[in-house]
Amino acid sequence: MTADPAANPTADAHYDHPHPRKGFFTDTSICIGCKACEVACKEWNRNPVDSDYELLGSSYDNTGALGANTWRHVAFIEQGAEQIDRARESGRALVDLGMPRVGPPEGAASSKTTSQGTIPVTQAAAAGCGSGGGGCGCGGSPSPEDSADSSDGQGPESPVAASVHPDTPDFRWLMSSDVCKHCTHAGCLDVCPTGALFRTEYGTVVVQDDVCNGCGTCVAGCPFGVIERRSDGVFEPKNQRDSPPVPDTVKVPQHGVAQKCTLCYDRMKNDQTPACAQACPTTSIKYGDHDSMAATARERVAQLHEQGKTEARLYGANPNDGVGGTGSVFLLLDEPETYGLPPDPRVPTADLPYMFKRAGMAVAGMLAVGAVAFASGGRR
Amino acid sequence: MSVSEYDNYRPPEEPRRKRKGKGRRRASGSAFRRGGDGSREMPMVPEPEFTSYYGRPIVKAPPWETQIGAYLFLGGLAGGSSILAFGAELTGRPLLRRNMRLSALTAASLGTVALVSDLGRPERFLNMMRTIKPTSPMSLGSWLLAYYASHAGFAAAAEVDRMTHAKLPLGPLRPVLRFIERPAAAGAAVTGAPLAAYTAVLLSDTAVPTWNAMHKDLPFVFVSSASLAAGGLAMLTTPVTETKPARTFALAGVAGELVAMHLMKQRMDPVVVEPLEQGRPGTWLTWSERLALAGAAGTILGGRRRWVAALSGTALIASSALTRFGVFQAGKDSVKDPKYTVEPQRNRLAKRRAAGIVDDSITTAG
Amino acid sequence: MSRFSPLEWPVFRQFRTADSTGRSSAAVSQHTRDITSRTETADRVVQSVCPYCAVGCGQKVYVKDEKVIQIEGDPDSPISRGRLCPKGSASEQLVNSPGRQTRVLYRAPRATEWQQLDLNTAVDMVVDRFLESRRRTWQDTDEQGRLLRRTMGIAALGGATLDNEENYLIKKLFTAAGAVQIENQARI
Amino acid sequence: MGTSFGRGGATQSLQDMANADCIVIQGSNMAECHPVGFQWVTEAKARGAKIIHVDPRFTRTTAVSDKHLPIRVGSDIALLGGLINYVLTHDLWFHEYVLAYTNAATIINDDYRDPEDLEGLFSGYDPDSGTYEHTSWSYRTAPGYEDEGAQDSGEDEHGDQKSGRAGGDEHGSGGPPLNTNHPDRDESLQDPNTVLQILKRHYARYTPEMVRDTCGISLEDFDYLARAVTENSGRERTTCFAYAVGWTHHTLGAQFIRTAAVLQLLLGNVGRPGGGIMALRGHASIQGSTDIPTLFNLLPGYLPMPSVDKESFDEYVDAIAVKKQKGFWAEAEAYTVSLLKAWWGDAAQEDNGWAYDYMPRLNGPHGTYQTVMAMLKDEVEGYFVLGQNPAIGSANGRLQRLGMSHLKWLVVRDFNLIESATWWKDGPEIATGELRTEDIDTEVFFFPAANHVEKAGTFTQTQRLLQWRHQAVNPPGDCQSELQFFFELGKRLRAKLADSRDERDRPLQELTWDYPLLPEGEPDPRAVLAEINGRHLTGPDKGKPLSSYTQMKADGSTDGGCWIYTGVYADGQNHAADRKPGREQDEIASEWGWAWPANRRILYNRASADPEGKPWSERKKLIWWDAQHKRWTGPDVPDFPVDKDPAARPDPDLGGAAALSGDDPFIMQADGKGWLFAPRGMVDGPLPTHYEPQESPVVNPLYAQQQNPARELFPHPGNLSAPEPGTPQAEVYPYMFTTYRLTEQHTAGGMSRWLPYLSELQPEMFCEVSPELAAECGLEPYGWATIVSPRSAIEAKVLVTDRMTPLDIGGRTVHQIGLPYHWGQGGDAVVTGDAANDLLGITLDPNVHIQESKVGTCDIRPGRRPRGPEVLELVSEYQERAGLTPSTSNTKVTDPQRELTAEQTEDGSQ
Repeated sequence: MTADPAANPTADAHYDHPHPRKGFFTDTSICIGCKACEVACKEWNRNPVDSDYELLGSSYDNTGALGANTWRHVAFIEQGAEQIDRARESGRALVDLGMPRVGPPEGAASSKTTSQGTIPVTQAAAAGCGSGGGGCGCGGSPSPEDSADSSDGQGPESPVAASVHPDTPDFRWLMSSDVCKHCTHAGCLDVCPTGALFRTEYGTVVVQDDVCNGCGTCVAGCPFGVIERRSDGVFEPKNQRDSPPVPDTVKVPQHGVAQKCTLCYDRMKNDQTPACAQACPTTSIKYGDHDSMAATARERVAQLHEQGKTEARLYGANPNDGVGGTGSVFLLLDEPETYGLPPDPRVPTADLPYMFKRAGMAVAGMLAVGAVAFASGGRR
Repeated sequence: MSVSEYDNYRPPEEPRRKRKGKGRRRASGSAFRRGGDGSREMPMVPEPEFTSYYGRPIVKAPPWETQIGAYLFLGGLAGGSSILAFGAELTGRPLLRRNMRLSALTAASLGTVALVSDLGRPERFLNMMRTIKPTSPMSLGSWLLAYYASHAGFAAAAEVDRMTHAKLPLGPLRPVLRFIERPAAAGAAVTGAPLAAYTAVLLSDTAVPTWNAMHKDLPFVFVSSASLAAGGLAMLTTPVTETKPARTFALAGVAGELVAMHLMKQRMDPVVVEPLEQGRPGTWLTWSERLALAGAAGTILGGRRRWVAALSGTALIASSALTRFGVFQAGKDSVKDPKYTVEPQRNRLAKRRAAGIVDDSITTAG
Repeated sequence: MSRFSPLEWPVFRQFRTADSTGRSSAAVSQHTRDITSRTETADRVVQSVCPYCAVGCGQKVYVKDEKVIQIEGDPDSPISRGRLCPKGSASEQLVNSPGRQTRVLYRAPRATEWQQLDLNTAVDMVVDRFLESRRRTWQDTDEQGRLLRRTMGIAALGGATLDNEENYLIKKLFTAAGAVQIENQARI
Repeated sequence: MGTSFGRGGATQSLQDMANADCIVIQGSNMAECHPVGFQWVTEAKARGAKIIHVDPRFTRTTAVSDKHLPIRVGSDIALLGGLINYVLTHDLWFHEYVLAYTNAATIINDDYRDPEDLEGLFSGYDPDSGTYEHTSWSYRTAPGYEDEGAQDSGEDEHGDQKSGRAGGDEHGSGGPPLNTNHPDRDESLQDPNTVLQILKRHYARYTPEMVRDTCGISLEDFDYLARAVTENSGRERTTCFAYAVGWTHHTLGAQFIRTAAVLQLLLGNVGRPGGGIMALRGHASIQGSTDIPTLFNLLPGYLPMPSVDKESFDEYVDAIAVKKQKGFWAEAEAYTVSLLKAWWGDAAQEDNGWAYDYMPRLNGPHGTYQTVMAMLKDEVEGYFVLGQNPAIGSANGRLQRLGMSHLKWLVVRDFNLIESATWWKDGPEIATGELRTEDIDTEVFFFPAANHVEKAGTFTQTQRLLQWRHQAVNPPGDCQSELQFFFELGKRLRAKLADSRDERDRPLQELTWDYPLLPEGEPDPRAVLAEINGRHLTGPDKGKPLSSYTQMKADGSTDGGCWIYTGVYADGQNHAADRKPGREQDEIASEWGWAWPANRRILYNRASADPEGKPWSERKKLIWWDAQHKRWTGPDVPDFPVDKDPAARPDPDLGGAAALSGDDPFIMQADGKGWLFAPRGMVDGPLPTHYEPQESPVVNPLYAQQQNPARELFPHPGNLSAPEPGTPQAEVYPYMFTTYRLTEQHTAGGMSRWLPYLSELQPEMFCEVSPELAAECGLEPYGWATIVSPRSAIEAKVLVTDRMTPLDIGGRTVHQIGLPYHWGQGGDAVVTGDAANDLLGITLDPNVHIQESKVGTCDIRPGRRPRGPEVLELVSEYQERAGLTPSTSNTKVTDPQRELTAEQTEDGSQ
């Protein structure tokens, strides 16, 4: 594991002009589940259709999971009241863990005004609204427009009490667009024997489909189950009958090769925004330099905590987690596994030296046994 | 499922579109599409204690078919055979040496063919030699296999030349072959052991829950399994007079495997051990244990009688194969249920939190 | 494969460059270095508007060798700011869709299958039927003798997916021909 | 909208929704149907606005909204009426705004009767024709002007039945004519006949409790909504309402929108940034296809199609607008002459009434559903279907397909072989045996069409914006644009009739039909747009385009295809193709595309300033009176005569724009005011009143009159309706269903079910039911269910979800089923399924003739539907059990004891 823990893994990659690391920030609190990202990604990369045209039995998600042909996947989770409370509880537990707050020092009264500049952060809110894991009594500081100034006799006499959570307390519908994480320590990249997977000058991880021989090790190497070998890569978007042949500009078979999101490496080289980030109507998918994405993420989660939504948490923004932090940072509203994400992923390469040591001992043991067997066997 | 009497009008519900390529099963567990295999469990209400996304897998099993399982076995067999071959050469057991060298080469070449055929793009198998990546067990393994196969090849070539009484049109090469025979055999023997062990690292260095959890002890299991396989093969093919060391080698292998397998299961997170004990892998592994014991017993008691040795040799070979396939399939099964991915990670996270390390979780509040 | 060009073999490059573990620049193939986005190599780009809903998202249409190769959001549009919904993003497939018809088809009375027809004869046949139906169902005046001057035998449906200019010509032609039963999706 | 404000388009641009402090999305599923437009709602939310979604279902819009109010389908007026009542009783209406800018203080004449007094009917209801005669609703004339007033209204009464009837939906751009120019007003609002007092009495019974029992909305939720809306209105803050077909697809559709208009006027939100009513149109150019209408009752620019009783040009023009009424609509004559000059050029002269006699006449509604009924009676021979899929998209799909089987010839122009082109081969009726392919005589022509990148032209978006599309590639194969097809059709028709002496062919012979051709043979759309914009025909700048509709003259010296679009080609430049990037402009972005009228982006923006011309507040500043330069200024084009002093009070008899006083922001209305009370323009009542939909399991809690008495009915064996609630047979169809769209598919599927990338996202027809209903009927999650309605039966997979909420309506639990309507049975699409619209009946809103496709009653049962003829048996078995006959629920007036009406069958026994 020679890559240094610095956020930008391209540092050791000897690129003549390394760029700042690019990445996503997916804010699932404003995702409207429209799947524009799925279609834009498929349309740009000309990925084949990945479905048997049947309802999968998972609310509005008929795509299933990320795979060789689906590099963006929108998850839909319908939750009732107790799941919401459980999520708020686990979110609050995270806050109470006294996570080292990356950014403004814990103690200082951080009256940082968020980019929107409309929500001043009071000291109480900055320290996490429920100290000591107690119920979030204050129900989140009343967001400014609740205690609206009852202007010129228009509003009723008493300013309206801050309803605890303006959100519907009894039901919510989580939507989140999942994508390759482009990890700092990428399991797939490490185990790839042919060098098909490589770290680009933007710090992203891309498969070279002209090199990959489809050995499939990377599929097992990814702790998030993102990459997959395309088993039937016949490209033309399948149609029910033997439809007229697809115009030749779109027929690119990528049979038998590992495939995953390239963070639109081709677009990125021409300073274009990746197809999914450009298409996303509510910019739930934000694209930019990784550091600014992480900063926006922290700002956003702080803002949500002030609104009493303690279930908000970041996923992948911590540089010293099991994969060294990810290129795509997520803001989730529940435990990662609810979205089908691993709760504590760890790049397998982290234990590789130990594995080689154990294997070495085994090899020595085998040779020793062989030698002993022959030494003692001399008699008969 | 539905109770209306018009149901019998349901047109035959063949899937809407036949999928070209290798049948309907897709590596990424298309079982979940049918709502499990037949059992109509309600995806609406996941089990209370741990949530998952409609029961769908979180990580993906590698798209490896049975050929890779076979390669695991053949690689170990080849490695073990080279060691026995070199030992036989040193201690003057010509028959054992010849059989072992030939079997080492056949096993290695069969293994290579199996590997290449499992590739998505077999025609690009040479790309394995593109880089030497210390972080990739398969990259190092490919180089190791290349080195081993060439050396085992030279040793075996010499053997074949000797068997055909120098009729082969080698001409000037013959002295060269004679000269390099011994170092080649030595090289094959030395790299034989790593060839058996590296496949264990290949499996463990993945995110597949069961394989990853085995990474402490799997090398010992595979090495022992290789030894007993090679010993078994020796007993099967070579007259009893020369196979004394092979028998001890095999017995050591059996002992090693039993101990290692037991220790491994102890050290793994109990949840992740389940795939090893359920379904097909479960039966295979229990049978591999029985055959190993039977083989060992046969070796100890009737080791000197030819047919008993041959019989126990086959038992040992079968046991080694079953171990490899059992471990291989257990890993692939452990991916299907997200429980095996989530719960061990939850336990690991909780342990770290309990130990006061709070800054290394992927989920953060700030 | 770059293996054969001598010094370009990634293993050598691993030792020559800082990327000793072969996980980034050393492993890059020439093909990957030449990758560029197809919108850069397009012949021309045209500003258009999405045909699906009424938000009116701006679209950029990239064309190469007289074929549409990419349709994406137009960042200049103050309404959509370069964003699109799933349908808008699928516009390129709407244009190049394999299911799209490009030939005139005709079904004779009582026939069970389509047959191909060339465009010219088809339009002539429609013109004849139009005039014939118009003559047969013409109404000059109503029962109280007030001027009607119309035909109730010809009707038209459709227009909300068409351009204003097309709607204008249709309304103008049908009204002059006396056909008043013209409707479109604004009604359903 | 047209009746209340004077124009029938959305009042704001989508970007302006970001300025709203509270957004109520009702009758729309904006995040799914207008996702990219929804970014501005997300922007508003980021700035702290409160988003409230009122919808029977919890949809993807609700997922990112602050509050969800589950409502019973079809009871929107009860909720909005409740809000009006809340605003009036708590005295939260915006006093200065309402007094100055609306007709709140106007006095209505004495013989007006309210439904409160007449058990659900307004005065002036004629039971025989089932329509209202609206003289009893008109303003009382101010003292001293009685004579002038009486003469006017008298002449107007003659034969007004048609103008009253057809007057409903013609107010896209120009309010209806008034009977007097000097309405009597009582600024102190004490007179019981002032509009505000009538409003208070009318909505007195719309209490929160009534809302709870009618809509199923709890008191706390109602209180939350009421507080949110009222606190975010007034000087400093504005609330915006957004609606779509969730409101228009009802028998009370137009009245739903009217209620919202009344509420927004009372709260003073109209014409101000972040306020108004956002009409979210469905298709790319629905607004365009009503501005330049391929509609039976309109000419371009919302001029009414001549009806049979307007025998001369002068009669026609007088019916549109009285010369002396205020506002720009008074110039209707200039607009009509310019249109006729554009169509018939020199043949249109003063002497022949500007070729008015070339125009065909209407003698009643000839909408698409009347046409289908005519088809079933073999009265229609030819049918053009242009980019529409009626077999799936229109209500009562079965009647649509059966109707088409009666045609002699059918022309379908589309990209793919949609179900409307292949029903004769693989439609549901072939499967059930009702039609046999060999017996169908219809000749079908399928012409492949060019799509949006293969032809140039303009779309008019939901915010009245014309955007030009450039042509990227030439259409492949035989594909043609409609422009080229119809130009060619017209050329050949004219060639065939060139030497005809017959009088009926003169209009075609003398039509101006020569447009310059592009190299590929297509007429140049720019020339057509220039004709729409209009030109000077005489005088110094002959041939030069007009730059504003004020330049149109009634003396035949100008021509113009559509007066509201005049200005798109101002000074010869195609402003629809203006493409100044949004980044380089202010938020109004007036140099991107061109918005009618006169590139105004926020309509009635004069109301964003107080009567003296000062902005109501710094935060909501838009247009203000610049005293030194004596002009109205601001980022947007003022929707007001630019140089009219706010204090100006000219004599109303001057007529036209000159008569507008300084505080009349609604320049298209006959009195320049926003109409809380609509004396004209609505055929089913001056004030919105709650009636139950055509099919409802619930008795109308307010009045004995169950449904809208003026709704248009189509009694036909194929169009039966469910029994009246309260009768035992009503339990045969106990559940309500509503239809809607999904983001991934497009309306009837013509442009989405042929695309694998979209079909893969939503592959199968499904219905959404609540767990309680699933338990009650034994439905299996993701299993199959059959849904039976009085018209037909379809099957769908079942999505059991908490997003559907059973509602407690007056002690009875009402279950609602959600049905997306994108799928259809046909042989050519990537994904097929049953069409939800087959379940729908045809009952129309009287004002705009739109069918009620958002609500109906049905039964649901597990398992797939029977195949072949058995499905007809299932449907007829249900119909017998419910005792349905063509007259069930099809009598307009429900309650017999009306002193006005003659004989009626006794109550409820239908």
